[in-house]
Amino acid sequence: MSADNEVSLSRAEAMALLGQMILIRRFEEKCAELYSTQKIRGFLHLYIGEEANAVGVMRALSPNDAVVATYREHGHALARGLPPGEVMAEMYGKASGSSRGRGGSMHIFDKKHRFYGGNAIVGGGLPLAVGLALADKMQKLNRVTCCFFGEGAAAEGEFHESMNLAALWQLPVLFVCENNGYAMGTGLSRSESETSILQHAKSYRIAGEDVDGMDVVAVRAAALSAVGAIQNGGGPRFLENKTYRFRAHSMFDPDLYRQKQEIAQWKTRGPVVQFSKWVIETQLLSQSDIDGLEEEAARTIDEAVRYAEESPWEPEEDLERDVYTPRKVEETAR
Amino acid sequence: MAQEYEKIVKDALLSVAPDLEGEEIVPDETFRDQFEIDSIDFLNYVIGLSKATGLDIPEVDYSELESLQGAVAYLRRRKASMGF
Amino acid sequence: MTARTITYRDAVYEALREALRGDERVFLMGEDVGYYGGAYACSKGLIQEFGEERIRDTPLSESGFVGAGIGAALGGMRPIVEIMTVNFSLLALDQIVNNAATLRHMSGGQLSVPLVIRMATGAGRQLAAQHSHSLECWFAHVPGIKVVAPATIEDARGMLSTALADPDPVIIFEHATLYNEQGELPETDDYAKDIESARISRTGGDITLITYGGSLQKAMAAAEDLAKDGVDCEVIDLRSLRPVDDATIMASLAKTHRAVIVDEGWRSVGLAAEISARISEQAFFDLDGPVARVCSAEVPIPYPRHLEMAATPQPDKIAAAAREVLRR
Amino acid sequence: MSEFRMPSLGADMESGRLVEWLKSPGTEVERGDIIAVVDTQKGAIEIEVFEDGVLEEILAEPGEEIPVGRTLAYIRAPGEPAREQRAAEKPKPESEAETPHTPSTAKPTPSATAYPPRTPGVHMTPAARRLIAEHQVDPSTLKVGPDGVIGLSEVKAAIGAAPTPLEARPKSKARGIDPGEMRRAIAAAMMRANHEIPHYYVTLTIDMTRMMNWLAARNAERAIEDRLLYAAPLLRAVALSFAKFPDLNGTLENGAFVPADRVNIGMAIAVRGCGLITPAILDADRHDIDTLMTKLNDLVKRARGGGLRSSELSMGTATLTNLGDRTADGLMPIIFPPQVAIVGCGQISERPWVVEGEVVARQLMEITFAGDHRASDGRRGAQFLSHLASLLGKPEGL
Repeated sequence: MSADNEVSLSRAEAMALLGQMILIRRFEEKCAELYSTQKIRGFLHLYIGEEANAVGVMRALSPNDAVVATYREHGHALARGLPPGEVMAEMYGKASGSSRGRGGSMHIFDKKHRFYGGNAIVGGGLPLAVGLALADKMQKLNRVTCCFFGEGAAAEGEFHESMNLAALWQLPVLFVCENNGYAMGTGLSRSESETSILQHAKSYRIAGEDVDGMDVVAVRAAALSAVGAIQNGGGPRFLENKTYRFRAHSMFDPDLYRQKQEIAQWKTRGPVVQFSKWVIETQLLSQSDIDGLEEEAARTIDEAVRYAEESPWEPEEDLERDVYTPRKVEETAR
Repeated sequence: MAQEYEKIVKDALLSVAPDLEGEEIVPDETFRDQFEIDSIDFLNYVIGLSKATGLDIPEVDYSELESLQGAVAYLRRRKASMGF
Repeated sequence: MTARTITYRDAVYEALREALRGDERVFLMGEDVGYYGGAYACSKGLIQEFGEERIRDTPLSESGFVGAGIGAALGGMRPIVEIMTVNFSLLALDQIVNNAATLRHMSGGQLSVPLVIRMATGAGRQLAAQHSHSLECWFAHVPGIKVVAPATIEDARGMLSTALADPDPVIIFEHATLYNEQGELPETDDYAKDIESARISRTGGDITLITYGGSLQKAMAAAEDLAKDGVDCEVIDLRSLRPVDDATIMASLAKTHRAVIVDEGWRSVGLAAEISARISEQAFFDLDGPVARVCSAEVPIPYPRHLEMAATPQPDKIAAAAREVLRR
Repeated sequence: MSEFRMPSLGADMESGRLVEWLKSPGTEVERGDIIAVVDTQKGAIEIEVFEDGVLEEILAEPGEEIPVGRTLAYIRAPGEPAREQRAAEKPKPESEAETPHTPSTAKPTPSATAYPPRTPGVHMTPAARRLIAEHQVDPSTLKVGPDGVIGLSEVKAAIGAAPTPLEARPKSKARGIDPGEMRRAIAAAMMRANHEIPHYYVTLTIDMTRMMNWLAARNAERAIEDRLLYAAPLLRAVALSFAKFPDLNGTLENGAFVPADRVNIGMAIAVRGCGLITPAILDADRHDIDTLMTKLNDLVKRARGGGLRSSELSMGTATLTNLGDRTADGLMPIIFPPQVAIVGCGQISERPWVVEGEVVARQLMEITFAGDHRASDGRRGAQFLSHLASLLGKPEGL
């Protein structure tokens, strides 16, 4: 968070950025607690420490742009504007969840927000994003598709095939690689011969830049310029956001492969800590503003948990609903 | 007394061929002609008569027991000779 | 004979360790099999004992490292490739079907692919559709590979060495819910188990329950339940999904005249469909009723527990199917 | 006071071993603090507390294996009075903690084999068809099950075989066999056998005088219930003959003769009003005459009482049919498929016979051997009869 950053930020923008990051941080902490009491089951991958990426990039997207994410997508969903209650209900597996409770933590979808979901298969979302962008281009719709993925995906064939197609057909897609240094239990240096993912993208002639993924203002700025370039027909863009997850890969991971001091050291530059300090120093916001954002986040999360707790389970009779599109098109009641 | 012997003969016959319950028995016609009684049935019928009356019936007498009338007459004769 | 109580996971670990110690050409390759100790902790400690050369962590490149495993087998090694779960094997299907299964035949018998692939499979842990597949039948469809499903501690311990000794590719499916299961492993100096015959897990005379892998315990539970009202079930653990041990199945049908097949895959075009077709071809005149199939509902497996249970075979459904076949 | 429980740390984690406490009782804790370390299959994991307060009391000791959901410690909320006396805390049952209020799946599951209803009409299972063929039961006589199916249970009920434990015991008629049904079943089987099997016949008249005198002498010394009928020694002689001619004792299976390793003689027994049924006396060649007499008696009773065993009805290797006295001199018997031979005996009657050049009255019996030409030929049948005649000629040797 360089002090001489001349990017001017309105008070409202700062409130939005910090408010969303705090909401995501507290939401994820609540999820960890709910997982330990078995309210949330299956796998749970937390976004704590990486909030700046989703929040910063989403500020550059418009409502009719599309978003494709991964199994670590709670933060992206909240930053994209999905109702926290529905996201929490989905984590519980309740029928009122974003995906009717069927997807759980790794599969949050919301068509109204063009949020094309989480995906539990590493790299699985990249070809989808390329396809969404191809459709926009063919229909001459001036829209952007933003695809989030982790650096682990760079080892998958789908990453390279998608990069090539996007570049070859000059598609309006923004690739955002959230490089948190570890693909599950394997550090980047032990899985990639070329550890710069941006370098991979450049080999497919895709323009992009390295971004400090802990600095929400820097992320936001990089995203705005990339989206701008895409919108005036510049073809795909690539951001490699260096970031760090403060928690293990998932809930059932003793995290033995990372040194304790490394984690502690990154925490000092945590996105919330860093931005809070900056807005206070630049008097953009006051401590009471920040306290207010914390209270609002706490209220929102309590409300979301209550909504999830009281939501019904999907009845067994509906098990086979929506496997195929029903013959006569009737609105599938939310 | 004749009724008593007649009942003994009918009971012995029914024990071997329960399905003849209620069938009309022509007294002077052999059971084999009326009811398809085979040699095993006949042997068991004779054993029944012997048990019911306590008489030991030699094989040579079997032919007298082949009809209701004959059997009753035989029993009466054997019992008479025993001073009944 | 002494026996030890160990978990299915321990059995897999011991088999891996024995294979690695027994043959220098054997090495283990897969995502997080090394320092992480394996997604299901089956290879914990191996990298400390055998080093990074023979316990190889791979990037997330299933097609890449499975293909590399095939290549290494061609090159004289005896690789054990771990695909974390069958869900990720879809990315390596081309290598398995078009290379591993095909090279020997297509090369006119010159090339041999002595490769073992291990994968976790099945639902039951609320991991939702993309992480809960049971696709054994896709691989059992392909000539050129063998497919086995160790359902017991003894098989988890004994099948690997036989598979490694096989000159052709063998795929071992380990149901994800079995790793924590505990059981008796009798002490012996040769744990090797054959990988082509079925096993009668429970003898009985009234109806035959045919199943494999993660569904065996459910079928046994259904058999106990049915025993309460006088139905004497025979339970067959297929153990091998390719080739299928027809003889054991048909011999049982000759005795019981009735069959229920339990298969966690989907009903349509599934493994149960194959077994049912074989029964109607070979034991038709023994049948006293249609062969029943208890499979997963034809839906992507949902996340909530009660829907996952509703969607997958359970003992009560198996017992209900058996009662229907028995016309009771 | 809130309970701090063993957290679930993974989809398939059922319990964890407490390694160490990182906070001691009485110390302050804050949301997010690491309070203890737990060992799992994957290694040691630090567990955090989710509310502020004071660690009041620790319930679990390091080294203990603790199921997920069990209480590990108590945390007193800030400002809450310390509890002097604490009611004995019953650990919460795991199951309740494990799956909070998921709806019970008690709803009846749809039928596991829900198929569209079968085409209307009566359906017979393949196994039922085979049993019917084996026991020459006329299908049209069989009762249909409540579900419109004729299965093994229906056929077994009809042939009186011991029902498998499964089927409810069929409502037994006076004698368990419906005469009309049997009549039609026998007719169908005979028709098929006669049509399919190329029979050949050989006959021989046998002097039974020595046998009858031998029997009379035996019976004279015996109590009435132990007396023998000639059917018993006749059966023994026939059984011994089939033992001597294994190529006539067995079955024809898809065109090939399969010799039987036992001699099970099917006895043709008349069931009044219904006709003939041929249950077998198993290993007839191994029993003496007295045993055979008892077995014969028992078989006749059970045949008429509907209590025959399916093995008796399906394991015959050859058949003996004996008209008995005061019937007819001879008969041309029909083989019971899948067997390949049958011996038919006429009545024993007094007729002129030449003995050492003189014509004398002798008790004669005409025996006809019928064979399946696919398995043997007339010459073999004739050799069988002459051997049988020699056995019957020396009753004391049986």
